[in-house]
Parts: sequence; C-alpha cells; structure tokens
Amino acid sequence: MELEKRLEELRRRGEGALMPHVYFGDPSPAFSFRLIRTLAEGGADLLELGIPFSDPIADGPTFIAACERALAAGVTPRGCLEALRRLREEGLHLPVLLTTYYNVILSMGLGKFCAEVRRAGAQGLIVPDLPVEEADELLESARGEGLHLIFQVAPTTSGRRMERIVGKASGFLYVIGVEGVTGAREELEPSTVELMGRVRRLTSLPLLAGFGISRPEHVVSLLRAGADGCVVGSAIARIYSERLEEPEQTLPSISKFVRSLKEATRSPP
Amino acid sequence: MELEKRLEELRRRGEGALMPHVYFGDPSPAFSFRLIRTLAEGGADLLELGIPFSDPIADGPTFIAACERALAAGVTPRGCLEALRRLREEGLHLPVLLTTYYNVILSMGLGKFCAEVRRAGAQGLIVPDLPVEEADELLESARGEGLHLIFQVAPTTSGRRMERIVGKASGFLYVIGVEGVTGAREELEPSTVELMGRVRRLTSLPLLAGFGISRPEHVVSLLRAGADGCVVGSAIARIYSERLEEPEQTLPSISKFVRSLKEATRSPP
Amino acid sequence: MKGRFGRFGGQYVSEVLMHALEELEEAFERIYPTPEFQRELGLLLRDYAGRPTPLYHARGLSELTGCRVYLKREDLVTGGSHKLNNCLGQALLARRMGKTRLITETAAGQHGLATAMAGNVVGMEVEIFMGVKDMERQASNVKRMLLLGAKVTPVSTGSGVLKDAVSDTLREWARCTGTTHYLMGSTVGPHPFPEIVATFQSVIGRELRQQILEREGRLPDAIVACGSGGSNALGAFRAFLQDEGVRLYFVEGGGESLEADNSAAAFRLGRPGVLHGALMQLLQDEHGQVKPSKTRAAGLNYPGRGPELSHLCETGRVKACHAFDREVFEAVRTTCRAEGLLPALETAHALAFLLNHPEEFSRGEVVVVNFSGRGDKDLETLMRYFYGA
Amino acid sequence: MKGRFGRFGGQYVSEVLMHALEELEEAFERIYPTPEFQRELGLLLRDYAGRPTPLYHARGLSELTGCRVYLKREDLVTGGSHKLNNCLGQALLARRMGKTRLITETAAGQHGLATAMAGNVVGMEVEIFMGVKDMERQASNVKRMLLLGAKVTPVSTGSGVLKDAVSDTLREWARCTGTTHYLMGSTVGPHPFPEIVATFQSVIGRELRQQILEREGRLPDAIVACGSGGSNALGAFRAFLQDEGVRLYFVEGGGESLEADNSAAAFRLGRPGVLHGALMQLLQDEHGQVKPSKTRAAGLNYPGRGPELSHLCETGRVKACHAFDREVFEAVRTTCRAEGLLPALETAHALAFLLNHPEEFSRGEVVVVNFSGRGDKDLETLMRYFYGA
Ligand SMILES: Cc1ncc(COP(=O)(O)O)c(C=O)c1O
Ligand SMILES: Cc1ncc(COP(=O)(O)O)c(C=O)c1O
Repeated sequence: MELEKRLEELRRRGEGALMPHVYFGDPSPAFSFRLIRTLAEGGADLLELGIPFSDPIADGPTFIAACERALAAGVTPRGCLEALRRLREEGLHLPVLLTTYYNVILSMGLGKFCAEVRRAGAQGLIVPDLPVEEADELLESARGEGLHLIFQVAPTTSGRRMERIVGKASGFLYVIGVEGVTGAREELEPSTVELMGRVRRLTSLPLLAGFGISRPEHVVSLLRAGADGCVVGSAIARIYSERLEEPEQTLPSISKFVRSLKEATRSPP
Repeated sequence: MELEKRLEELRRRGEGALMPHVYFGDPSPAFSFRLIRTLAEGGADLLELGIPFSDPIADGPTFIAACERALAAGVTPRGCLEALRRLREEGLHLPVLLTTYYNVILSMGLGKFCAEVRRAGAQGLIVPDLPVEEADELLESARGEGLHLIFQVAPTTSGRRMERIVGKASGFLYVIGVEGVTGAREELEPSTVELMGRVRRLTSLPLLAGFGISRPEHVVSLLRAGADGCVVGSAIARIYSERLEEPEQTLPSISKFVRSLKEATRSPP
Repeated sequence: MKGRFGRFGGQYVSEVLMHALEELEEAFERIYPTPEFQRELGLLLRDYAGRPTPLYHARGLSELTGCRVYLKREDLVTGGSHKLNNCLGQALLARRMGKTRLITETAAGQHGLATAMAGNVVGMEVEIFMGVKDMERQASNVKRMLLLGAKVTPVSTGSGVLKDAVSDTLREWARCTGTTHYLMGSTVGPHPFPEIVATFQSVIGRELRQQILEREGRLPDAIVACGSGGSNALGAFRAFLQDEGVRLYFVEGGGESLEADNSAAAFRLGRPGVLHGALMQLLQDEHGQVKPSKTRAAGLNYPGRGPELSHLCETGRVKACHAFDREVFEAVRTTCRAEGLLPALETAHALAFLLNHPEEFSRGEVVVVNFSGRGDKDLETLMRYFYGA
Repeated sequence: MKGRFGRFGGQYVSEVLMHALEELEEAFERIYPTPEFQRELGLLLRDYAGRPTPLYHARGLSELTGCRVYLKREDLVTGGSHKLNNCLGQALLARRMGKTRLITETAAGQHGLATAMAGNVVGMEVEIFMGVKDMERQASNVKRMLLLGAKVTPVSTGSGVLKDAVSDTLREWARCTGTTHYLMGSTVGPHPFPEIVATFQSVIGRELRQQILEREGRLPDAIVACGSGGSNALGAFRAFLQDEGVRLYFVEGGGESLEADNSAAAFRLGRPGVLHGALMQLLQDEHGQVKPSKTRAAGLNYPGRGPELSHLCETGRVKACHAFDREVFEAVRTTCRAEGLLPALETAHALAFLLNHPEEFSRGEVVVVNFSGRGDKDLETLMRYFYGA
C-alpha cells in the first residue's frame, strides 16, 4: 500500500495517522508476528518496524532492552526482512517503514539493502543516526528503489537545517517533540507544540510526531497542534515487557491501548 | 670492688675475665635478682647490667625482646639503680658496668645519672650509641664520680679513630668482634682475631671481646687471640627466653653454661 | 569534506544532537585560536597538569632492545595519564560556551578522573557514566572520582563496558545539550570531537619534537603509541605526519588471542562501520552488529578506532599493530625492573610491541614510546596476575 | 660543630657504624660538587623525576582563604611525592661509592617506593624495612614496591611502625656497611644524613624561589609545609632562611588530640632527646623512653623531628604548628573539591593549617603550600573515613 496515498486519505477524512513502532524479534519472532497483527487489527495506520541494533544510541531504556532481547533471540537484519515478506503474504496491508541504525544498512551495502527492503514490501526507511548531512548516498539508493527516506526534525533543529531537511524529505517528516531519546513520558512538553508550528510554516509534508507519546490525550494535543499523526513505540513495548515469560498474555491490553490511541486520532480538532 | 684491680688480678692469674650481660627486669625484676646471683655464683668476674631502653639500636632480636619485656614489666632507670643497690646490700661483690642508651642518661641529666650510678655501686658505664666523638660531656661527669666510661672498638674502626678512642678510654676496651648487633652466633669470624691484634698494638688496656659469643670454644679462641676477657649476653638470655612462663626453671642450665664459660677462661693459652 | 579523514568520520547522530555539534564546532573555531584562551589553557597545562612532560632516555629499555629508547612521560601529567590535556581544553571551552555541567564516560577511569579534575578547576558539575564491569575492574579510580565530588553513574546496558557507557552518555546528552557539554575522552565520536580532542592532545607531539631535536639533533626513527580511540597516539603523531622518515606504530589490544571474541584488535579483525556518530574501523559481526571487544586493559577495550587513525592506518602512514595480554603483563614487569616505572596496562601495549618486535627496530635507532599513563589503577589486576589473589 | 644545628644533631650510633658515616661524609663532600655528578643528577631530576615541578596558583583555595595560595607541586614527582629528589641523589652517590645494595625503611611507603625506583634506575638491589602495621595501612604502596622488584621486609619489633623500622634498618646496616648504603629518607639520623637529605631536597626551594619571583615579582609572605623528619619542609625552607620577611610554618601530626598517647606533635609534647643517631626534638616519657607517636598519616608517624628543624623551631625562625586528624580529612575533601587535587594525608596537614588558621594569614598575602605528595596511597583510608567501609 502506498504511503503517501494512505496519509492523503487520512487527511481527507480529518483523521490522524497512528504509527506503532516495534522492534522485530522482541522477545521472540513468534510474538512479534502476533503483536503486529494485533496492532493492525487495533487500528494502526502505518507500521514502523525496527531491525534491532546492538547500540541503539537514539533509543531509551525500553527499546535498548528490546534490541538486546531480540538480538539474544538470534534476530538478524535478513530475518527481519524475511519476516516482513511473510507478514505481507499473510495479508498485512499497512504501509511499513523499516527502522534501523546506519551501520546495519552499511554492512549489507546501501543498494542491496534498499533492494531487499523494497522486495520485502516496505515503503520507506527511518535511520535515526543519519542526519540530512550524511544522507545523500542512502537517499539515492532509496529513491532508486522507490523508497522514502524519512527525516527527523527536533526542537533543537535550527531554521537553516530545517530548510535543508525539508528540501530532501519525502513521505512525511518525523517530528521529535522532545530533547532526548525514545521512551514513554507522562507529559508532553510545550516545545512540541511550538515546534509543530515552526515546521508547518515550512512544508506541507505530513508531520508525524514521535518520542514520548504514551496516552490518548497526547495524541489529541499533538493533532490539535498541527500533527498529521503520531508514532507510539516504547509505550507499547512497556506493556509486554512486564510479562516477558508469556508476553502473549498482554496482547488484549495492547489491543485496548492501540484502540484508544486510534480513537484519539479521530477526535474532532 | 675496684674494676681495674679485679682485671689486674685475673691477668696475674693468667685467667680471662668473664662478663655476663643481662637486661634488668626481663621478664621480671624478681627473676633478674635470681639470675644475677646465679651468674655470680657460676663464676662471673664482672657484670654488665643493662637498663632497658625502648629503641636499643645496637642490639639484636634477643635483647630487643628482652628490653620490650622489661619495659612492659614496668622497669625504669631508677628501678634498675635501686635494684643494683639492693644487690650490693645482699652481698654482690663483682665490679658492675651499667649499660644503657644515651637518651636514658640525657633524660635524667648527665651529672645526676653518674652520681646515682656511683651511689648504686657501679664502677662504670657502657653506652653503645655514644661514640668517642660525642662522649666528652659524659666522660667529664663520669670521671667526676670516679666511674669508667667504657669505649668500644669494632672491625670497621679506622686506625685514626682507634687512637682517639684509646686516648680517652679507661677501665677496659670493649672489642666488638663482628660487624652487626648483639646476638649469639655459631662461629667466630677471623676478623675478630685480626682486630684483637690491631688493638693490642695500640694499648695495654684490658680488652674484653663481645658480640656473638655463645660457646666455651669462642672464649678459648678469643683469649688465645689476645683478649683479656669475654662478654656473653644474648647467649644467656636465649636460654631463659625459651621458658618465659617459668624462667627460674632454666637457672640450672644457665649456671652450667656460665661455669663452662668460666672454665674456658682458665684454659692455658 | 568537513569532519572527514579520507572516508572516515562524519556525524552519524540523532537529529536532536546536530545542533549541539554545530554549536560546538562553531565555538571551537571561534574560541580556540584566541590569545586569551591559549593563555588560560597554557597556564593550566603548565601549572596544573605539569607540562611540558619530560622526554626520558630509558637506559634499561635501551639496553634490552638495542635502540635508543625515549619515553614521553605522560604518566607525569596530573591524574596519571595524558587524558587531562584534553579535559582541561574542553572544560575551558565548555565554560566559555556558557555550559554548567560536564558529562562523559570512562573505562579505565583515567578519563573520568581527568574530567572530574578539570570540572573542579573550572567550577562545573561533573557526571561520569561507567560500565558496571569497568567500575569493578577499576575500583580505585571510581574512588578517586567520588572523592573529587563527581557523580559516577553505573551503566548496565549491553555488556556494561565502555561502548555501552558511550551510548548512554550520548543519550543523556540528547536530553540536556543546552546546559551540558559532553566531554569526549578520545578521538572518536561525531565531528567535531575527533578534531577537538586531537588538537588538545597534539601538545604531546609538539613538545616531543622539540625535545628530541634538542636531545638527538634529529627526528626519531619511530614513535610507538598504544590506543583504542587514538587520542594519545594522535597527540604524539600529529606533529610528525609530514615527516616520512618517522615511522609511526599504533598498538591496539590483542587480548588473549586473535580468535573469535577474545580481542580488541579492530584493525586486524574489524572493518569500517558506523558507531557513536562516526564511520571508523570497527569490530562487528557479519550483520553490522557491533562486537564487544576484549582486553585486560580497560582503556583499550573499545571496538572502534577513531576516524583520523582509521584513515592514517588505511593509507599506511601509521602501522597498526597489536600486543597480547600476556606480552603486556610481561612488559609491565620488564619496565618496572628496568626503569623503576610502573606503566598502565594500556601503555604497556606500546612497550610490549617494542620489546617483542626486534624485526621492526634496527640497532641504534631512536625510538620514542608515548608513555601514556601510570599503572597505579591496575595494581590489583597486576598483583592477581603475578602473585595470584 | 660538625654535624650540629645549634645543639641538635650529632652521631649517636654504635661504633660499628662510625666508619660508614665517615666514609659517607667524605664521599658526599667529594662527589656532590663535581660537575659530572651534578649533571647526572640534574638530568635524572628533569627527565625521570619530572622537575621542575610547577608552582600552581590555586584559585579555589585562594578564594576560601582570602590569600593568594600557591601549591608547589611535589605530588607530580615520579612516584607521587618529594621523596624521589633525595633518593635519586643518594642512589647515584652510593653507586659512585661502589655500593651494590640499598636498604631503607618506610612508613607511608612513599620513600620505599622512591628508593625502589632509584635503585632500579642506578641498577642496585633494594631492601625495604616496613613496620607490619604500616604494611597493612599502606598496602597499595607495598604492592608497588613488590612490582618494582624490591624486597619488603616486615618489622614486628616494638609497635611495628616507622621508628621500629628505622631501628631495624640501622641494625641491618651495621651488618653490611661495606656493600650497602642506608638510603635515609628524611632529614633525620646521624650526621651526615640530615645534611645530605636536606641538600638533595633543597631543589624544591630553589625552584620555588625563582618561580614565585617570576609570578609575583617578590618573595612569598609565608611557606607552609607538613612533616615529621622534615625533609620536604627543609627542602622548601632552606632557600628562604635568610629572608626574614618570609614566615615559615611547619605542621606536624596532631593526631586525635594533644592528650596522652594520641598525637605525633613532638614540638608540642616532646623535648630534646637522642634517637636513631641524633639529638633532636623527641616524644618521650619522663624516663627517656621514646613514646610511640600517633597520627592517621603514616608518613608523619615518627616521634622525632630532624636536628635542623629542631634548631630552626627552637630559634623561632620556623613556627611549629600541628593539625588534628579530623581537620586533615576535611582539608583533603576541601582540596579535592576546590582544586581537583587529591593530597596525601601528610600534605593535607599543611593545607588544614592554612584553612583553619585565618589569624596567621592576612588577606591578600602570598602563601605557598609545599604540596608534598598525592593521596592515592590513602584511598582506602579516605573511603573508610568518608563513606564507611
Ligand atoms: C593510560 C592510557 N593510555 C591509553 C588509553 C587509550 O586511550 P586513547 O586511545 O584515547 O589514547 C587510555 C584510556 O583510558 C589510558 O588510560
Ligand atoms: C607525601 C609526604 N609528605 C610528607 C612526608 C613526611 O616526610 P618529611 O618530614 O621527611 O617531609 C611524607 C613521608 O612519608 C610523605 O609521604
């Protein structure tokens, strides 16, 4: 399914996009399959599928632990791509963004990685340690395969850099609302709202807000502030992390949680 | 009893002098009294009576321990002098040399110390950390009280210093046969014999050899080498040190040992 | 290209940090060349750190090797290693940038200690991230840091060693770039860190050049330095890069053996990759996952080699070598006996290479070893190794 | 009178040792002034020991005291204290005298360590006598000495502390003066030791004088030094003895209190007496038995004060002061925080005196503290004191 089309459609419906973010293979590939199905059924509009990395410097404790568990379970980048292919075969229709750190991509080779990603059925890439200054090579390979390379902006991003980023971005912009790393937070910071306004003035690209979103109220505030959607990651991992011996037991709670978030994306502005 | 007279007498008889050396109060004053009587009865010709000092740098392990025990038993310099007075009252007739380190003397005051020593009934002083260069003051006080200040010579003593020492000595010369500190040794060193010759050429003063003498054979060799007598210290303390709970039990062995040494002083040259 | 050494280097960090890196680069370029900054740093280097450090003609090691061996005595810098050269520089810079807090990571504890010192000198709060395993292994340096008033935060993510502590410090920095400076401890990390650290450390080589010219009337035949990130090595090498006649040896941690996961020899066992913000020579598996390094020298226990060093070794200007743990312990003993000097386990890598590779050094050659630190911090490890328990 | 400072000094030793003292005096007077000796010692002091040591303007301590406080950085000497200045000198002298072995005693371990270093530099065997209690308290320095290859012989006579170790070393020396030099570690013992040690340490004051003149354009108002035997203090003071305007403070170990047997304050609690070959200020009981001293700083735990120092304090040229253990620990903490420097417990006595006696120092005065050593050896003691266990 086309990424831009889906976001366009949601915008037309006056609805925010919900993009859950999971690291594949945590704590096991089998669970990830069930989790992703649950998220899709619960109303996810897009999916950010993480390939675990040994040193996820942009992630907080929840996702650090997720990566460690997934790697301990023997998950490899190829395994993740294979899994996506299987999810597609089994009928997963959402647009999927593959997230990983740059070294994983470099290690496979930029061109080869992008080709594999496209073949597996993803629509784009998110590389949290690849700022726009370092992105040209990957951008070229990704474009060659028809993949979006999603860029991030943050409260600390200067106007000059924001313009540079907007100039190269496609698909959507990933708006990091807070200073710091991934991880569920209780409160949204006012800087997030302010940032949304700043970006909006520069581009008509869809804006997906991420980092720290853990409640339906957050989603509502962000959409009001101008976001086109939200990324929710650690808040989901946090739920199953509490019962790692039998994570499936938490799927009903996760389902309920995702539904409540999706509900929030539909609240009138 | 006069020191010079006694040595003169022994020389006339062709006999060597035997001078046992004990630290008073080790392990108790009561034992020291019995020990000294035993030594006198066993044939001691002179007695070197030590006032224990906290830091006896010219002494080896046996006498270090003796000083520690005596101090722990509460022995003081005045206590030692008092003890000598009592020994005299009880009939001890030998010439007595009081031995202690210079700080004990300094602490009481040189003049006062010498007066007390004379009153207690000693004939002279041995101060192992007082070389001839530092001795003038004490020499004066001692002479004032009619006390001999006994000087030592050692294998390392140069000819120039030997002359200086001989020039100030009276009573006898204490000839340290070995390099090192007090303590019983198994063998006599050839340097001892050599040294005895060196000193004899310079003076007609009696020569008492000390440090390391532990057997009748040592005594015989030293007298043959020209000594007028021997000092035996650690070898005696070593005997009672082995039964410190009831040191009196060792008095018969000590008596036997002293008799054997005295016997050796009578062997024809 | 800016921030690149050949193909190595770059700025592979989260967007959140980009602003801080730009701010730092700008500040460094603006402030560093000013006479006031040079004067303040120069005084601290002289009077606080104890520079210039001597160049010692090591007679015992010279006899053993047949070379004229000189030791550049960075062990005499306050705190016991070259680390303070860089820490004083960055701390002064951070204060002039208006920051009030310094954070960093440490493995051997030497860099943490030097940061705590520099923080107290300039009057800034200090927090040190340290892998739990390193905290155990280098307990005495943890104590020193605590006494100096620094907060020491244990890192238990990953393997609880240096690489994990770097990651956690980067994460902490992302939270508070406004008030806080990340005082990077080696020539690693995203641009401009490798350049800044090498600049502050290059005082070593400048002194060395002058000293050896005074002493020998000519440049040395070879300089040997240990390292992982490369700060002491580059500090010594930079002044000689243009002098083709001066051979430069970089000695990394061979660990137990070059097998599997028993080594820190990234030049032998790694390939270029991105970690902690830069493209560099990196120990990694076939999937691009970073491999934990292994060596008894905590300060060499890092899977990456700084970008400048990666480049210099790729071009052949610097020769990458390694020493194994057992050679290193022997070199400690040899140096103790021959010179009365107790080298850090890290430093002993350079000494071990010199002692064990006669084929590299001809008789009579002038060889300088950068004596990067003293071994007091390794006392327990050494006693256990030599005397058991 | 030869070997006397006023009434203090002398040669109160067994006849067996007199020859060795004469030989040493003759050799020192003959060899020390020669250009070859000066050159060899000068090079070692510069390149091995790390001299000149800096004079550091300590901003934090200056703020706390209102004075312009300078620290003479003897902590930067190889091994971590001033002790090596003297050890290198005596070791070179002993080698030229044809000796093949060095013996000495140590309390804090700093002098033992420095002797082991110097012994390795000149290629002589080293044996260190150390009280069993001190071996426990300064375990890390024992380890350093062992690694350097020195033989460490435990002394259990007496109280198993420094004074007993000195006695045992004198006894050992009496056995082997022909081959062996007793490398006296402080300005104590029979003549010529106090003179020799003070001469080798006076490099401190010579540098200091030149440095403070460069920095302040004038002499300091006061110099503060800690000590027991007095080697670091005399080293700093000697160059200023003729300058009446420079006040000299000597800080001894107050211990817990000035009561009974809880102190090492020989100037407060002692009187002149003879120990270890010299007449000096001495802690002793009414019978002339030497009293054990008590202080948490092993290096100050000696009942005597060297003859020159005894004389200078008797004449009033030097003011004798003391600092109590608890003040000393506080001074360690203050200096760690204010300057990022960890002083030895001994050194912290001088700092404590400066910090706690504002009545002695007027605002704006230039005060130099002889920073005699670093506190790494005291790490365990400090951690136990501040953090318990
Ligand atoms: C003494 C010493 N040498 C070398 C190093 C390695 O660091 P670098 O590669 O930055 O010189 C360390 C690191 O802690 C160290 O403590
Ligand atoms: C650091 C330090 N300062 C001072 C002293 C005291 O010695 P002195 O009185 O000879 O200076 C010692 C002795 O071990 C020491 O280690």
